[in-house]
Amino acid sequence: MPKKVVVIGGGIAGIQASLDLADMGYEVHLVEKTPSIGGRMAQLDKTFPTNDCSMCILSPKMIMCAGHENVTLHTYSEVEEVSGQFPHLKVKIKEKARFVNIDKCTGCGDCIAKCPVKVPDEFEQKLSKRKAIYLPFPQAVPRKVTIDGETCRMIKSGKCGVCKKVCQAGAIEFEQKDKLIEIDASAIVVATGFDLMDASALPQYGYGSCKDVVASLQFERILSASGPMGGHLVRPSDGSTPKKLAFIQCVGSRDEKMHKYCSSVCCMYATKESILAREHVPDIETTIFYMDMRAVGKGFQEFVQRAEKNYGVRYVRSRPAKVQPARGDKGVLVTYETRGLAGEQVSEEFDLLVLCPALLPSKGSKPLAKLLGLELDEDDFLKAKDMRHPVDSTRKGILVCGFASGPMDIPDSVAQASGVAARVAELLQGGG
Amino acid sequence: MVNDLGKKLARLAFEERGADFLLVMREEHGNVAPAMVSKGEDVGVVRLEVPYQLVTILENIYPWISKGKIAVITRRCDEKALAELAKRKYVDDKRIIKIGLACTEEQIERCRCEDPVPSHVDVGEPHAGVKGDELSARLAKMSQKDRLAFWVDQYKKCNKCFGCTLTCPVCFCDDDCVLEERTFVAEPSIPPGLSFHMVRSYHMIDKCIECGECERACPAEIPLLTMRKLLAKDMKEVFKFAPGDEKTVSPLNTTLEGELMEDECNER
Amino acid sequence: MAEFNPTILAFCCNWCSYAGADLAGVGRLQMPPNIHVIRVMCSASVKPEYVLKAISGGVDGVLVLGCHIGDCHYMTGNHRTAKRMPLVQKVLKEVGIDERRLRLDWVSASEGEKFQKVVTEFVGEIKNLGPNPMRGVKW
Amino acid sequence: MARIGVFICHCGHNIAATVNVEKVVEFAKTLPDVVIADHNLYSCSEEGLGSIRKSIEKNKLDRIVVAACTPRTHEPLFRKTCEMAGVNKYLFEFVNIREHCSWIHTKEPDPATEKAKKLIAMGVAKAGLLEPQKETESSVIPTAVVIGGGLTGLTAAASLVAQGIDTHLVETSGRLGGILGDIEIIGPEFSRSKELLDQLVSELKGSSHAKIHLDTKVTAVSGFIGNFEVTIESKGKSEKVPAGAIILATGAKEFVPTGEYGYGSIPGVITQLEFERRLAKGDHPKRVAFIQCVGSRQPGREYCSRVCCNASLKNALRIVEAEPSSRVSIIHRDIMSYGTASERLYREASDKGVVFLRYGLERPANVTRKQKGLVVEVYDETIDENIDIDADLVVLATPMVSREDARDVGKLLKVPLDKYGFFLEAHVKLRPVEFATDGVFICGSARWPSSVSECIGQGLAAAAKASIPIRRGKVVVEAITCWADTDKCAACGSCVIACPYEAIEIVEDEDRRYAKVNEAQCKGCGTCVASCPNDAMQQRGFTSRQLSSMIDALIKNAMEET
Repeated sequence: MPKKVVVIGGGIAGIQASLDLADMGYEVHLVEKTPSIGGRMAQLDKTFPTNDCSMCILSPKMIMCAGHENVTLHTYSEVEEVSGQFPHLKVKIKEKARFVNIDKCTGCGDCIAKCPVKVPDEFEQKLSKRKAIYLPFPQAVPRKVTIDGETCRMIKSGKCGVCKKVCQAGAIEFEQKDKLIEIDASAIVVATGFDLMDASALPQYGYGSCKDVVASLQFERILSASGPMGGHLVRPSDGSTPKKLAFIQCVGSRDEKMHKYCSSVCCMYATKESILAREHVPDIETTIFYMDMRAVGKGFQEFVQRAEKNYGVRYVRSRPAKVQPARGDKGVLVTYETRGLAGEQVSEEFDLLVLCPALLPSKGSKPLAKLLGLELDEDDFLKAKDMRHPVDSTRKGILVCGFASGPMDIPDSVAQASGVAARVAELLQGGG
Repeated sequence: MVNDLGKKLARLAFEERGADFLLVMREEHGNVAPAMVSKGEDVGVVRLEVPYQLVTILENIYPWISKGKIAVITRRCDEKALAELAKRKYVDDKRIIKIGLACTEEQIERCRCEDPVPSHVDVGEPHAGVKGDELSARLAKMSQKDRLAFWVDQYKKCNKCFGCTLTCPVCFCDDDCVLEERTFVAEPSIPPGLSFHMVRSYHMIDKCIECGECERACPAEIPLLTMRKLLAKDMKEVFKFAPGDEKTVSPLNTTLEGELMEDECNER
Repeated sequence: MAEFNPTILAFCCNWCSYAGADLAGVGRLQMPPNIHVIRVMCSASVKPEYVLKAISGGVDGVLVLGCHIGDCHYMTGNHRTAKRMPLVQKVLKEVGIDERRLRLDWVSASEGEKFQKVVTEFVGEIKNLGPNPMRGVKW
Repeated sequence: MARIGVFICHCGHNIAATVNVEKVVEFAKTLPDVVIADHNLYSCSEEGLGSIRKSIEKNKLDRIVVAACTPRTHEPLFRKTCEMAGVNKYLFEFVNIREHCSWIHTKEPDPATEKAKKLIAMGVAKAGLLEPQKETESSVIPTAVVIGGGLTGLTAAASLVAQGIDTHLVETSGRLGGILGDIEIIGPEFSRSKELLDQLVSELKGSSHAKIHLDTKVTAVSGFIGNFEVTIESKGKSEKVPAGAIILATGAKEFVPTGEYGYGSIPGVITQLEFERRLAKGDHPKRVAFIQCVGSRQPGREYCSRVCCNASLKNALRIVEAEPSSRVSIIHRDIMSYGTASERLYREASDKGVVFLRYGLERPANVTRKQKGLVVEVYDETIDENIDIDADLVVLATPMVSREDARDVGKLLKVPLDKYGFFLEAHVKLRPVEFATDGVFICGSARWPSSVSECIGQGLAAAAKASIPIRRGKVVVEAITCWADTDKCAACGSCVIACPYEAIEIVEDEDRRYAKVNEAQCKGCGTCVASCPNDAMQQRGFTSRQLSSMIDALIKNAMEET
């Protein structure tokens, strides 16, 4: 009878931890709050510094994870309650009603085509709309649709039910209720990842007030071949192709008033997105406003140099003071200070501005920490037990990996995820 | 009895270059045939006017000669063939002693050979190579349609005797050639159809050293050498590669960056 | 006579191009129905012999699709493909078959549109070239 | 002769609305060796799978073709169904008529139907030639070898033994701890490295599973995942260690300046590591200037070594905290205090009066010796001015560089290095601690300069990866591997060069030479197959006969149609 491990969070860290634990022979229950695993990485177009296509390398892992004999996916689910102590933890998981029988659903999408309700698409960072019954993204795992009860007419008002009519598999079950299941777990892995800070918290940067100011993850979707713009780099205000592009780094991070820490990955993804922008629009001119260019990983410095030399990216060390609409509601005017004591204020116009906001521990992680009885560090990331145990939480038998434990890029998250698997094995072997 | 040429070769091979064996063409009862000798007095009446590819013989007998240095009469194309064989570890060039033979003008003509002079001439008068191949020029002028018509007519004459593969010095899987099977060769079996010839063309593209043996061996007189020359030209254009130099690796064995696929671990 | 309706063979690598083709399907991206996909693990496993056999058998065009250089699931597999196919084109050219009947291209798992574009272009090109002349040849 | 069953899926109307399934079924019945062709509304539904299973049993089918959606998601499902019905799962062939047909030709039902027919004809042709496969299994020696006794290697070894796995730790020097042994205090938490190292060493020494080899180096490695033989040599004595997995944790070393800023000529100009040793001895100079990026982020050594800024920040703080009146400056190009804790160090340092000056590659600082001590002249970009700094000590933060023995180790294990001599992982994003060669793993600063917690994390990660084959006790390889037909092989070696995984070698039999594939190493890419001039190389499930038969089927059906 294999020991059970509950992994919370179905992003790349959670997927990797699950795969390694499953390969080690543990029975893994992977809990993901959205309808599909994949997490943030699924939203990325390419990955730095190799510009590998993100989905190309992630999708096989997702499929492997779902298909693994030792992995049970609980998507669209959340951990409700945890009782007991290591190695006898009782984990209550709420499988939210998706009003679809996923054993019957074939993911054919007929229902989606017919659904009359359109709502902003979270996966596409609200740049486009999805239906009330939806597949979060084409490569979703499991490839099963979900009805979002908040917006579905039938659920809300009992009027509609088109999806049920068109579904030949008979998979639609409006009467479905949330389901509670309990798992006797020996250990728990937390990999809840990150959310972007809402940049409108800093009005001076014009997010929300200027149409042509987007957050970096939105820009990532704009660049993506499978994104809302069909892989065409256009700006929101008028759908025209931007010729002058700017990035502002450290929006709300490395900031005494907001978030003090450095999000670790923004310098690199901004550089990547500038390179990709050039590949979309050969004559685009990109400027990156930054504080320190933190290119500390393998091939990162070379990547930045390549951006500068071969892709005409201009790096300006300055923290812009303010952003306002340029002409009417099109384009933006960025005001920043030039270098040196005698540095004066200059204003420069750009067609499109990308903000790189602080990356925060995901919204869910604080309540989860409370529920699990875990300490947070002063930046609200899950605190590590001590120097010797960087992937142990402050509570025995509960491990942490990926961005939930602090800002880090994909390879560091993956390494930590595997590291967590080792720690679980040590603990369950009776080790300290 | 040993003729003067035989004596000269014997001296070169055994006395001056310390060979243990000498591979030559010699005359016996009115026939000229390859022979392998280990002593000067056995050399016999050597005849080199027969344009036979001794390297092909060498390739076949090499596995049976476990040690000793072998002297072989090498034309320029033999040298190249040896290089290609050495690359694939079929022969150990340290065990081969080359006795350079310059081709006659008439032989050069027949092969439309651009590069006929061996690195070191021991026998024969060196003659300059000839530029270009008349048929290639004619084909170049033809329309695509006529070119196809031409080759289809030629290939229709093929009766699949495999002379081209058997006499080829760099065609090394001759015991059991894939072209003898149906896998890539369309019905009907004789003539074997276009894929037969295109597949062989592809197999030869990074090996052929333009010796012309295939063409001479072809009873149907298909201008096989011309096709080889055309593709050799293409190979040069696309990858700046010409077979026959032991140092340069076939582009088919390298990555786009050009380094060997095996990376550093090729001390195998 | 009826409009020429080419028969086209496509080799797609399992990790990128086949996935890209799937994505095109999921996106309901419409394209001409002339393409017939054979799935291989890597574009580097496509033997030039397949291409030559198909063309001499009368197939009007062959498409070889792999991961972008750098994305290959097997590190440098697609480098090999990139080296082989140009030579196969030469073999075709020299016997008098238009080398454009073979096309090598890269399609990633997220490039459904690219797959559609490549297929549509290629079918168009083959239509312009007309039927494979080998169709008529009797041996 | 094969008995093929063809099952065509409507996928609701996803396929059926475009492709005339009934017609296709009738066509499929006419194909060679097909004994039954049938259709389901949803082949992947419980009842769909059930009917396929029944049909297999009833009609004694030995080859199964399903024409439906994409194998990338549904193949495992149908393969399982075949196995349940007693048919080897490799006798199943998938034909994609949804993503690759009905969905992309919605407006052309007739051509789509014709295309579906051809695709199925191709699938049936291949299916007829499919052969049952056994997934190759090889045993695994339940022992691991960890090369390198620094922090990372110790962590990996400690984890393995804690998991109950016999582990050999091989260290070339006479002491454990590596570079960390020279460092007293670890940032950003200011914990004592000795405590950390002592804890790790005691964990190891306390375990019956651990065997520590000091003053020992690896001289040879043979074999493959599960069955390595590692030859280690100590004081002339050599020993062969059989192992299932190998972890590489050989670390890196500090770059020793070649005269930069007067290093070696001007006393008082020292490296970070030399400074660490002084601090460890308890000497706390009052006026210290740190110069960052000495020998890194410059032509020839472009990379940022990741840890140096944090080291300087940590030591700067140690000085000002020991003596608030101390004057410390950090002369840098960018402060690389990524993440939370390091950025906190940066803030604290500035709050506590550490002066930060920014120089550019084109205008480096200059160090001279005056009677009152050292003077550093530096042009500060931020305020656009030249500044002179008096100092008792100038600390050069130099990058971590690869050890001189890295390339030899790489050759022994047949694993690649990057241009700087750091080891190259299998995939920079998703396989950070693995090599392309199965069973060999990489972690710590041998891969890339890493902080203490990163070293520990990676050491654990490598331990997890290494433990997996050992726990399973066997290595199973999906049967898409390649093999050489020894009768046809002419040993030309093209495949040996082509294989990205070093899985093929030319072996010598008494009278002949031929290629041999080590299936435990083969990943089934088939690169060798296409490189073989004589069709001797074959890939399971993708043999040249199978694929050629698909081409024949296409030609046959297409040419008849026109």
